[in-house]
Amino acid sequence: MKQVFIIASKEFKAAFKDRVFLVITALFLLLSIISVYIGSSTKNAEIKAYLDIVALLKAQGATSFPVSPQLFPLAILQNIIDYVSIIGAVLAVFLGFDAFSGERENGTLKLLLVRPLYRDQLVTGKLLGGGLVIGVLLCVTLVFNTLLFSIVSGLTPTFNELSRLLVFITLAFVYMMIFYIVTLFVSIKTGDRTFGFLTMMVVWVFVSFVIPQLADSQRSFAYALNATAQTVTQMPSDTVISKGIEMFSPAVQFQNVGKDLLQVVSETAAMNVFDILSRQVLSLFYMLVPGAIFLLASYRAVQKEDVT
Amino acid sequence: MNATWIIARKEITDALKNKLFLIILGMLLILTVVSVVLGAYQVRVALDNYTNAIEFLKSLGKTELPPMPNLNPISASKGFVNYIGMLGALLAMILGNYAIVKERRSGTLKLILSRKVFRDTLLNGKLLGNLTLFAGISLLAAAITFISVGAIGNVALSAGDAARMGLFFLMSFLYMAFFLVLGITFAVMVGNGNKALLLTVIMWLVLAFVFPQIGNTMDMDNQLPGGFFASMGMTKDQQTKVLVNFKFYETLRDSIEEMSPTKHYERVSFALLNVKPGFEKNTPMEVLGLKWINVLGLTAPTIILWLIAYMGFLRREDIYQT
Amino acid sequence: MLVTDKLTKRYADFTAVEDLNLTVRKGAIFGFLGHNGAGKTTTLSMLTTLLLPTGGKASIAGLDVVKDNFKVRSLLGYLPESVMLYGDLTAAENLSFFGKLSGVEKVEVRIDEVLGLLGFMDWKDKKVKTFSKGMRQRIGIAQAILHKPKVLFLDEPTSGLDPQGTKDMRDLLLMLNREWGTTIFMNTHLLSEVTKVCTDIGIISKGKLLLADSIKNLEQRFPEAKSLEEIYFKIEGGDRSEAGIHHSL
Amino acid sequence: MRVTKVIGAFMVLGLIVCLTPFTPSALAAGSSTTELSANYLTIPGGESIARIMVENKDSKAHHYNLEATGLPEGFKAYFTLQGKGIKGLDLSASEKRIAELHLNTPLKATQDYGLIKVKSSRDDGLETLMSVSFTVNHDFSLEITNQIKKLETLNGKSLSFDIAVTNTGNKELKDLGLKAELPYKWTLDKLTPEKLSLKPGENGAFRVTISIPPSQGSGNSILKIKSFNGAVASQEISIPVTVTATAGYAWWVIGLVLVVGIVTIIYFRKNVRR
Repeated sequence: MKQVFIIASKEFKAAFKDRVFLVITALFLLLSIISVYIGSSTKNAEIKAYLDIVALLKAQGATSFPVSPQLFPLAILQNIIDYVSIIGAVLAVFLGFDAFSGERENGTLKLLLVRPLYRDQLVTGKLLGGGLVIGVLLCVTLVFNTLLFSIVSGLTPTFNELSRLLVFITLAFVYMMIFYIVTLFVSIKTGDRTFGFLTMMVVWVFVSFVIPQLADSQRSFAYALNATAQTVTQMPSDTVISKGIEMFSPAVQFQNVGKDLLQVVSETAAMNVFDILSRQVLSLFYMLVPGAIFLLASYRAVQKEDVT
Repeated sequence: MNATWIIARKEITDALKNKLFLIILGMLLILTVVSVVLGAYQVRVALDNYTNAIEFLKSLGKTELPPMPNLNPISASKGFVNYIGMLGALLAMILGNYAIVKERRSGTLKLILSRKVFRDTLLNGKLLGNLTLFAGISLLAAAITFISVGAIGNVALSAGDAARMGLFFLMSFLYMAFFLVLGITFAVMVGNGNKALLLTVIMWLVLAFVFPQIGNTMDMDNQLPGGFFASMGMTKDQQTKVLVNFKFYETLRDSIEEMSPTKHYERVSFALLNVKPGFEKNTPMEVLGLKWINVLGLTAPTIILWLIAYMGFLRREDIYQT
Repeated sequence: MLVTDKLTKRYADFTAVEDLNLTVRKGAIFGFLGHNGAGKTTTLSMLTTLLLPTGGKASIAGLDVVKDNFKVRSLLGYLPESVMLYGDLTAAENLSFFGKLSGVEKVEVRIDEVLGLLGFMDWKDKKVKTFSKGMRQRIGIAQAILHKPKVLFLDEPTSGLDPQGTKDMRDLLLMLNREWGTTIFMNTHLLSEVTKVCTDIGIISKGKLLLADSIKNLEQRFPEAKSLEEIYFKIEGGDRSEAGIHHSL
Repeated sequence: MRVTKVIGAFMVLGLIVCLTPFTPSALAAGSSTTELSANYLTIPGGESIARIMVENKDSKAHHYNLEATGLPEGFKAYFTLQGKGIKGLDLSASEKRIAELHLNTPLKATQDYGLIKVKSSRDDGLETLMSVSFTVNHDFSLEITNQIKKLETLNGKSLSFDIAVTNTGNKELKDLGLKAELPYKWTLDKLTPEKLSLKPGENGAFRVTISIPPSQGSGNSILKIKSFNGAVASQEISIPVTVTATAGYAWWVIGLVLVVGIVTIIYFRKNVRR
């Protein structure tokens, strides 16, 4: 176990020494902060505008008022779902793409493997190190944004909201780790780190954009004819094919669950965390499966590796 | 034979031997076929649906029929905007990076530059070769689209539609050219080839995702939709009051979006393909005339980057390092 | 100390090492000779547990390199042919990382000891990516001997070093062998080096061991030979001399 | 000059539905005797909705075709069920559902009163008739006129135009306002006058000033405008607006390209080695 920690701590330190990684981390933080700040202040403006109108109507002697706009505080953080699923995934790729191929090109892989260290410990160490980096990053994001949100909006999160946030961060962690694991696998399998990196970029484009897009094109559009309003509206609805295509994209699954957790979907905004998780158990399953497969594959591939 | 052309031809043959390039190109073409086929099919279904609805309304004695929903045949390649936006850009960045880095890694850059070749000629040759390649890709994709829409969608393309489609592929070509030049410029300016590639990809993320995302986040459409004012029955005074608060955001948001060639590409393409409503009645050239700023926003950064690459390459002394 | 028995490594289309029988006694400095592609590195990789043999056996200090690979690894030190290390870390950070992985107690003290031994203290806190080839080779040796290994494996230790560097490396190896009693197994294609350092040699060609003996015995077996070079070409097949192997002498 | 002649409604659609007796007229198919009748208000050019209950009193499921007969000339009628147009409906045993009869009154309707019959025919031949009577109210009617075919402007600018309204009814219309449905982020800056009162036959005009946000890209948009007060609403008129983006940004970009270009040329001149 000691060996694992030695490797993990080296990975952790190395990540924060890497300027490219730091740039993209900064980008990630900056985005989430901007989005929370703007989200909070527009919500404030919205509430204020509503109160103004009510006051005005009262002054005019009106008795019925427009319904208060539905405000779910966590929805302010909703852009973070996109950032994690897009930038977060790239971050994991940047973190892991040379984890093995880099060691191999450097010749340090040989130096590692002639030491009293099991090969699976090496993989575990790398995973732990990457996990630590991702974990720290997400925690910083969470704490920072929760604080910012409280300061700007003047709201304190309730227990339900806090638990949702925690579960969301855990989920984001798992999602990013899945990308890290797949990247690690590619890194073990490919000799050339540039090739590995680009392969992962292609995977990323597919998971985050192409598959959702394809699924979207397979939604059936019910044409609702409204004779009274004389309109024909398109109503997208999931079909078996669109669902089936989406199964292959952890990004879509992550977004599904994330939206529920961060109160983006009004139907589930009031539920408690466990109800949401049990509602989305299938999405969670689809998300975890590729991670598990590649995790096992990584351990196997390292055992088989011939170092020359 | 001219030195530029010799280098250009070498670029083309090199790319056609590059495994990753071929894989991505294959994916791009397959996706083009899939998206166009699905799009064409959807157009057909939508058309049938609409015709049925109209028939029904007519039979009910309605005289004011709903307008034709947005199901123009050329929007069949709507998905293609996204695929080119993603995979095409990735492909262009890889080729741009490889164009310089491969010569440096194999040490052949020294061999070329110690010959009777100007440094800018070398860059020109690289650019020419790769542009030819991307022009070929665009043409291929265009051909696939034209054939599929005709064969599956069962709709004949009018001359105007065909012209719009052609212009759209021209825009796609320009978009890929931008990322090609971005890849070359970074490879020239940054000594380490790997780092240059990473930086190119980060730049791509910033231009294609982060800027539009910030634009979206800051867009009041999302936060204070028009529906909000309406549902509140706000007076115009109140409206302007609220809006003034956002004037700064609005300017900032706008400038951020203007910096992203992706946004410009999207705007022109969506207008050309009638994905965005409001351009149906314009001729293709009118659309370009209305959107000329976006065409400029798409090409100007390419030219600027290219000039920077020129200047950078001329001055580089550590070009001999690996 | 090191025994191989019909050690074989076969790939799909060729055999890199075939039926290698080799014994290296404790305290020896063994020079493994052969031209490029003869199978030296493959043998070394199998002995250092990096590659799995496809046939035969090998053991170090009585421990099987396949079955007891983990224990074997705590006995050996290894210097690959061109060692890069982590460029963004300093010399000390690199050593500390590898030392800890080898289970060295009080690693900082050991690093100072070893760097002192190598006369490398001045560069302790410099990033490795700024090092020249010779400096990298020294820091490579440092990581290999940090944990006082019983057997030290070296792959072409002097390739790319200037004359002074080559001499320093030679002196260091002799010192390690003398003071610490380290058994040394080195791959090389430089005959001059073998003559100056080794007590025993083995010659491999096209994956097959042609000869393995102590230098003393060889001198008795080939009394007419004036130099090791002559013996080498005699055994390896003299035709190679025209192909230019002597250029590396 | 394009005149969109639209007549306002005394009771807007939703209002009619609300005022309609909550017990809908029953078309109790299966029992042929019942014949209820209700009176509905309508206005020239307007639409009124009658709620009609169809009940299946049989113990078997049936399909019912619905048909409106006896329509005066120019009048049109159709049925909907939950907002969707229908020609008939299926009912299981003892089920009852409420369909809506939409009656469109022509603009030039002169009569004050009318009667139509709604016939339901069951798939086994059973037919039921129900009378629906209506009164045409000629008191309130508002016409909105637009002299503008098309507007053109630059982004970031404001735009003014006139909208004329005419009271074509028999009674005075007070406190008429104007509602403009604008594209996102466009704002209505000024409306003069805010309110307008018109005697029967009188004309009035609103001057509308709207501003287009700087972020609006080039393209065509549509403004939808209607006039209304508590009692009447005119129909909507659409005005297409073509916005051209101001070239400010473009000049900056072109300028930048030129600057970099000149720098490059100087650079090349100054460097001996190419």
